[in-house]
Amino acid sequence: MKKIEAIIKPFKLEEVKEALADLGIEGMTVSEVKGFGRQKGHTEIYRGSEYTVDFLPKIKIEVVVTDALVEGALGAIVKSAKTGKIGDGKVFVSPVEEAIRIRTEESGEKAI
Amino acid sequence: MKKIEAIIKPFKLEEVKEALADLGIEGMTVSEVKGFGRQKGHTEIYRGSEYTVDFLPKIKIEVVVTDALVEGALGAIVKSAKTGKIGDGKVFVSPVEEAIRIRTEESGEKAI
Amino acid sequence: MKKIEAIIKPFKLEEVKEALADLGIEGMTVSEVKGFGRQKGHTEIYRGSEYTVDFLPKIKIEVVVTDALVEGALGAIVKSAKTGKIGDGKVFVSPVEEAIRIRTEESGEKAI
Amino acid sequence: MKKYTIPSRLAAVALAAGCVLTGGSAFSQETVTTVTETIAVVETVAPAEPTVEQRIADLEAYVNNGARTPDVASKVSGPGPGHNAWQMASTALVLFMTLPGLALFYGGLVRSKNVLSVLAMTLGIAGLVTILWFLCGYSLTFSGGSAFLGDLAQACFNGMKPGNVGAGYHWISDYIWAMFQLTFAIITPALIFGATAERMKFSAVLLFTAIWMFVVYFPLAHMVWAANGFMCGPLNPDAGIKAIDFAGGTVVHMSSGWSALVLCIILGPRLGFGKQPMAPHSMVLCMIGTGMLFVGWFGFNAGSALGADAIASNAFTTTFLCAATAGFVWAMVEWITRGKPSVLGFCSGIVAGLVVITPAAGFVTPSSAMIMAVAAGIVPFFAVVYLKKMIGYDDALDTFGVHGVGGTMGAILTGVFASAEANSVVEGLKDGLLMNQILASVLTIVLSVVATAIIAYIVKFTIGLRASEEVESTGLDTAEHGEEGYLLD
Amino acid sequence: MKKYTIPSRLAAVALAAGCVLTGGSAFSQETVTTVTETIAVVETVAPAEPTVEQRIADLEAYVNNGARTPDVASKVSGPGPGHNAWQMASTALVLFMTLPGLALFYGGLVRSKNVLSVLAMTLGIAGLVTILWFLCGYSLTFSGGSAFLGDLAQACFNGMKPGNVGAGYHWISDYIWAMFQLTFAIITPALIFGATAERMKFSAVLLFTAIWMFVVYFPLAHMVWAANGFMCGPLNPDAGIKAIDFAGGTVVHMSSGWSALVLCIILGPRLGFGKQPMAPHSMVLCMIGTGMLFVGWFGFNAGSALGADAIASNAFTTTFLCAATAGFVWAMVEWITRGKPSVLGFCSGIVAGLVVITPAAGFVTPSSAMIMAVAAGIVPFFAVVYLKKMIGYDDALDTFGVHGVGGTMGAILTGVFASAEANSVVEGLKDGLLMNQILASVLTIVLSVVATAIIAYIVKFTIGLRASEEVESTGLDTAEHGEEGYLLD
Amino acid sequence: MKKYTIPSRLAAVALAAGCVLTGGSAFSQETVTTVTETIAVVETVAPAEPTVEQRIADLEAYVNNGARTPDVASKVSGPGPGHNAWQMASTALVLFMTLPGLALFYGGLVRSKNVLSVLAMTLGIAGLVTILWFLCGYSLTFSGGSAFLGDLAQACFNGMKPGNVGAGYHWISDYIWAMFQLTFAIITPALIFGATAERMKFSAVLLFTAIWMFVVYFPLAHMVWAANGFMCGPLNPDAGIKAIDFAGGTVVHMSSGWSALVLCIILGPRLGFGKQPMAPHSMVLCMIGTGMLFVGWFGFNAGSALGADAIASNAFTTTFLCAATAGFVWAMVEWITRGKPSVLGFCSGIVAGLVVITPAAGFVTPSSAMIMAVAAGIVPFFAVVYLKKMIGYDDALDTFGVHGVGGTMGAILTGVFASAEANSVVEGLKDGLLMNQILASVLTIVLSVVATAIIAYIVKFTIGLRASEEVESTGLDTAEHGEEGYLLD
Ligand SMILES: Nc1ncnc2c1ncn2[C@@H]1O[C@H](COP(=O)(O)OP(=O)(O)O)[C@@H](O)[C@H]1O
Ligand SMILES: Nc1ncnc2c1ncn2[C@@H]1O[C@H](COP(=O)(O)OP(=O)(O)O)[C@@H](O)[C@H]1O
Ligand SMILES: Nc1ncnc2c1ncn2[C@@H]1O[C@H](COP(=O)(O)OP(=O)(O)O)[C@@H](O)[C@H]1O
Repeated sequence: MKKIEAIIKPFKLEEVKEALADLGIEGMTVSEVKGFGRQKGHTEIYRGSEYTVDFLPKIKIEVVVTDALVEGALGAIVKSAKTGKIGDGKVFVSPVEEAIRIRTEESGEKAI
Repeated sequence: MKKIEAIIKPFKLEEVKEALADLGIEGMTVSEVKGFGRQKGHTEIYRGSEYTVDFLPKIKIEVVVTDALVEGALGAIVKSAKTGKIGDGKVFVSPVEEAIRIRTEESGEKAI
Repeated sequence: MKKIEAIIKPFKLEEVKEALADLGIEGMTVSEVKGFGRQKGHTEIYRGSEYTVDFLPKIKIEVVVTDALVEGALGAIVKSAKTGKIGDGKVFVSPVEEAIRIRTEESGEKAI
Repeated sequence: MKKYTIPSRLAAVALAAGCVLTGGSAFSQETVTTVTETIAVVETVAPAEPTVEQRIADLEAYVNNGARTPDVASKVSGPGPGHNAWQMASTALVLFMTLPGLALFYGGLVRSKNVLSVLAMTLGIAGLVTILWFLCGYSLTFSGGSAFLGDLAQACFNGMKPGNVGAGYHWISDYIWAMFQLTFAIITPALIFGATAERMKFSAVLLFTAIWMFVVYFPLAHMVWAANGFMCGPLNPDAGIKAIDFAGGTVVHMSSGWSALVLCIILGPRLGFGKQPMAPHSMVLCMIGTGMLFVGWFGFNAGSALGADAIASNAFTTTFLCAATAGFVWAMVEWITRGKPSVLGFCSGIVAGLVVITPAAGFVTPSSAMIMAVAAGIVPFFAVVYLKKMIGYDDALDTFGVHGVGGTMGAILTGVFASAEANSVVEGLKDGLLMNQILASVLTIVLSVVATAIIAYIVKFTIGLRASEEVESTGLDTAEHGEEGYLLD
Repeated sequence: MKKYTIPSRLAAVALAAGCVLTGGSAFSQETVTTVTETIAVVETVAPAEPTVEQRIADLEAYVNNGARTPDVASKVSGPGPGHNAWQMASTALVLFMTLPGLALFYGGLVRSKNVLSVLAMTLGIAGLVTILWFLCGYSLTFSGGSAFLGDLAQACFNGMKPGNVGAGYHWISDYIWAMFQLTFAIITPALIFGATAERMKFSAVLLFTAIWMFVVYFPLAHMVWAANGFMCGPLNPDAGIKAIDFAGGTVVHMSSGWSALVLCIILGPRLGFGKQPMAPHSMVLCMIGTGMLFVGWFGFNAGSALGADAIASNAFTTTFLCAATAGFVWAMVEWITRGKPSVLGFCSGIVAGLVVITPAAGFVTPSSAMIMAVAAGIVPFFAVVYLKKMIGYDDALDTFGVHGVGGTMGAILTGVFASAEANSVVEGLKDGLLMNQILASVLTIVLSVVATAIIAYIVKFTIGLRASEEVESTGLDTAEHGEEGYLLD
Repeated sequence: MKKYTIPSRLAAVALAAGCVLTGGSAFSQETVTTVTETIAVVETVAPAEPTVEQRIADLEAYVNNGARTPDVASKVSGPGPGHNAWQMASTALVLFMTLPGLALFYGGLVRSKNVLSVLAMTLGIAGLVTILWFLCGYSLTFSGGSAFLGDLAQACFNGMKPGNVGAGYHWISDYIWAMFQLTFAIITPALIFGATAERMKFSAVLLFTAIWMFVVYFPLAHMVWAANGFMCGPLNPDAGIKAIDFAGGTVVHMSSGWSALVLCIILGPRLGFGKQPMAPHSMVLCMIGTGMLFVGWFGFNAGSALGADAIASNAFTTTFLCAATAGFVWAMVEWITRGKPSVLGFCSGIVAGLVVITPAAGFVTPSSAMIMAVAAGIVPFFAVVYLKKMIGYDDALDTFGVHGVGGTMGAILTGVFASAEANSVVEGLKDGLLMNQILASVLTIVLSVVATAIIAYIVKFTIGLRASEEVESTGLDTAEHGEEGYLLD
């Protein structure tokens, strides 16, 4: 099993979710994060004070999949999240050794 | 060392925290996430517009433990987080290669 | 490639960010988390009811780096995040098997 | 004319004369005149043209908020602009106390998953009570009837006209009097559901309110403020209990506070009460609501003088002093006993001060108001912080601790501090007043407690009182209203 | 004096007499007297000292909100305190409806990334319209001119003085009349931009508003409320259409509602409309705004009586009953048809009730107001929930559904329910009133629709209407105003 | 009677006559009459019955907000309803400016971890100042004494009665006068702590305020508004500086603004100032607060006329025009110089406009108000955006930039624009007025700066001014008040 973490632009969430669902991936966990990267933030001015907002809102999708599905999932994410503009984000893959479904206590690939 | 990531129902947080504390686990990191899975969301209607809220509020607990503690921790989490109803969540285990306590610069198992 | 996850005190974010940037690390992802550890929370009283707030606000920085950079990054983080007081936080290192830049579809070390 | 055939001539006169009043001004003026004046109308004898002297007297009566010259056709028979302007402003202010004042004060104190259920409660009650009030509530409260309840003669505002005055007081429009009183009828039940927050079904809130208005509110308001009411000391020479209540210590705060206690006990505590954290989700909202309650309460209390006169000025002043001071006292007591003065402490003290001064506002001097403020900052504090824990009921937002305890204390202290120096009506009633205030409080408590228990069980065994466990734990907002309070992503 | 040379003597008299009025009171009193009174001033014949009898009559006129004795130098020639106090309070209340009332009502309904753009819109319009109003807007609306537009005689408040009365009505300061009307001129265009929320450029909002005021608002307000206006039934015996509009059904709600429809169609739907979720980011803000609109609307409607008199009391009462009831009805209809009564349902119904009663407030009885409330809770509901989906335009915050549909319905129902029982001015106009109301509605719709289309295209082809796609998708707040609504870390 | 034995007969007369006034109306009427009238009471000669003619004159005096017939027992000796109604409404409006207006305006501008500390500050000051005002503040400000400070004759509202009038002005209740002035005494110190936000201890805020009221506020308000005050041009023929200040340019805005500058310098900048981001956590709250300040300010300025008369109408109008226009100008200047018009820009401009017009509201024409608006939108903008950066002090929420700079400019421009056309009282004072305004400003600045420096060091070396570094970095809310502003999970 692998964990795929994708950092994407917020408004792409629906598309990515659907692309993954099309592959039969039924579960994922999403969180709001702030990204720092090449894409530059905007400047906010409050009366005299200027603040450069370096950290831009991004969405992090975490999805654990069986080894067999990794390739497909990566492709689906990249395709659906891409705008071609700077700041589109990254995808990282890392190993997962065990998974458990709390409700049923099933473990391993059955659990995801 | 392993990292245990548990996605649970929000109102179970206290119980899980206590179950882990009972095992002597003194540290953990928690975040608010949105989960997409078999559990179905509700529908919100604003005047004419309907929105299906697929993403349900969940809590993610991240806790890094020594290899010796993994088993016990998993058992404790599953037991305390379980309601038996759909949407109870998942637990994932993945390898951690190094840990450092910033305050003391201790590293390895001493750090967690 | 490795993923470095650092849990730090919120007001240290700017310093850590700059320390990493000085090493040439151009990207990172940040999220707001709540930490439970040795540092004790405060008590809130609302009329008769007391609540102990165990979970303290922390910042989690996630940064994926090439193996060559791990050492330097760890040092930079620990140095810039340290106050010497309890609650300074932890740093964890874990393996990353693949990385993709969505915009260009580059993968591996070029992607980060 | 229908309304005068039901009950007896005497009741008719009383009704015509008045349903007079709420406030203290009424109490300081000759009611007799009003009666005569109105009888004249009833008998439809064509009244004489006024003399120059009488015309001047009528204009002076306007300035003084007094009665017009009897038996002549006044040239200024409609609402008097200054008084009517203040009454309209007061009515708007009291509505502001509920929408959005109370909604925010209460809404900020619940968890974010239930904030909309609190707002929906205030909105639903505002609508429901308005409809009941128009259909029959106003009439049952202020039109004739017995010492315990009015009749239906003015159902659907039957017979009321834009230019009429006298139902409330000499110079304010009868329509505005009805609207002013409507704002009281709205906020009273809304207060109750602070105690039951975060677990009671919306349908149960509406059904409970609908019955409670008929069984508790309309009768109580009639007994205390109608000219033939059982506890209306100032206007009813035959009153069973000659009590005084300037702006609603018994009618509004005791009735809601004691009902809240009973209802929250029957309802049971929130899931996880005492175990899970249930801290207020937004002290900022709570404080905004408090500010609105404070400002709106000037309409509540100074508006209850029914004219922009000296009594109104007195009520305004005692209200201001008591609320601001009680807020400070509460926070200082907190600072001493708990180590920190909290925003919720200031807010609770302000509301407690407002509650305590309400029955007394137009009857006591500023100095007495300051003494009452100290009591208001201390007694409800201990009720809320220690008594509740001791007994163990789940009064979620402390309706009983603040309104029940504060209202009862206010009603009784009114008996102690009411003074002819502030309001001449007190003169004739001061003897035995304290005992009468206690009797009125007992009657109010008995009525509220017994009626609420019965209604609560009726609702429980018909449509049910509580939301299901699942709804309660995911929050009432999405489950009952299909909406979320905040979407900040 | 410049202002009397332009157009004809007759217009001058009408102007002097009045620009009289908005409200119903005006309509129930002898306008003739006012005219005479003012002519006296115009001709600068030194007027006689009043007799004792005349002095008393003037004081009675004050209480009754009537005209002073003609041809004598009144000893009470300035503003009358009670009426003027209510007019000032009303003006403050109507401003409160926009800042922050409408800003919150609308602001809560957008996504959080656009909340500040809504606030900036209301603030920008308040400033811009104030400047235009002072420079020439007030004059173009209420000073002389033709049946279709005023003139520039009172540009920059030329010739106005603090102690003057009569421009609005007998006892309110001309200055306050100008300020009261300014609050209407501010809120009207602000309503429009609910429909265009989340995508229109701030510069386009300002430019559109600036032109629209001259082409739609000033002419329409003049036609309906100026004494020589084309649709001013009560004051203008030569009116082309003898319609009535108590507080702005046509001028405010229809004009903004229909303009909103056209503008949002020309603008096009939001990116992702119908596909992405666009739920309100804060129903709490929306509800706070609704409470403020409700309370402020008492100034809007009861203030339109131009005095704290019986007509004001009537308008206050019908407003209260209609709004609270319509809110309840809307939520009940929702409960039945969609399964849940929502906070947005209550809020929408309250606003719809307020819109519908606006043209009728001082002309109908409370019973009629209750019937109108039921219509207000049902018809706009269906417009917003079903009609919009059927047709498919993106009226983001339902300005058309609530103000356009509700306003039109209100204008027509005013023709049905207006009654001399509520306001004597109706007597002379009741014949054919329904047809006149329909004609006035048609004229208002045609003017609003055609003018808006033209202005929208002008703005589109000069500075452009819409924000770029990137700005729209990241949110207008940071892009256009360099700020974020919330920073809760 | 105690209060007349202290100091001299002359002072007693002055006191009795007046403590008269704040506003311009007072200034436009014969003070002499009031004096006589009150002396009559003092000497307890039974006054004659009024004639019919005198009774009519008294009623006319009511309408005109003038003095009653001297030496006779007026039949209308109490508060006049229209004026008193407006004064009560104004008092409620000014309290609304602080609770919750200013609390939100300031609260939105801090970081979320400190929002409750701002709310607690306003609540604490409201309570503390109310207590001081009742105990002796009112008396020290408005009862007799010297040209520099009153005496203690009216401590604890000694000798005041609900039906009394004349302390403020002819037709408003003395009680309401005391409450109206209390709202000013509350908001003034609260303004200061915008500059010191996010780092000053709550206990230090209270202690500083308690001392500052005695050393700066009570003396200054006495000098400017008491009939025997050193700078009270309109009422005191022996005034050292014959200045005018309609509603508190010197007393409220300059005193708080300059004190804020000194205090924030002594306090030192926030940790991380200039390095860490310190953006406002909620521009939405800030804008809600601005709306409330705008609406409430009508009470502040038009209420300072002390009657619903022509002067009040003038003040209302100049306030509206100046605020809305200044908001627009500020945002346009921002648009030009910084590229974007911000919500904070609009809000800052509105507040600056309100500050600048405050001393002038009842003394200048609408046209002058528009000119002052342009200055108000530009000068404080540059003070806040450039001057502060240049000098480098940390005035967290720009109290000095807006209130100090704006208030000083307003006081001086009042000298330039005050005109008899707007208010007849200006006539006798116009000569040398500009110089007198400058002198009054200098005296106010010197008093505020010196006193604040001394008090600040006293507090610093006793209980300490600043929260500890740890408290400051985790936020004042949890550390000092044990609560969090928001819990949105
Ligand atoms: N090395 C990294 N580790 C973790 N997150 C990263 C890293 N580099 C980039 N990111 C995340 O990816 C987002 C997009 O990166 P950015 O450099 O702005 O654009 P692009 O992906 O188009 O090159 C960042 O905002 C950040 O959240
Ligand atoms: N493959 C997955 N990867 C990451 N998170 C998952 C995955 N599957 C489920 N989850 C998380 O677990 C939660 C519960 O899953 P769900 O399918 O609703 O119920 P259950 O765990 O009872 O089968 C989801 O809301 C989601 O947050
Ligand atoms: N075993 C762990 N797994 C995950 N996070 C941890 C663990 N232990 C500590 N943390 C995180 O590190 C933070 C700091 O830990 P704490 O024990 O309070 O202080 P210190 O790091 O100084 O010993 C905690 O708030 C928590 O977020």
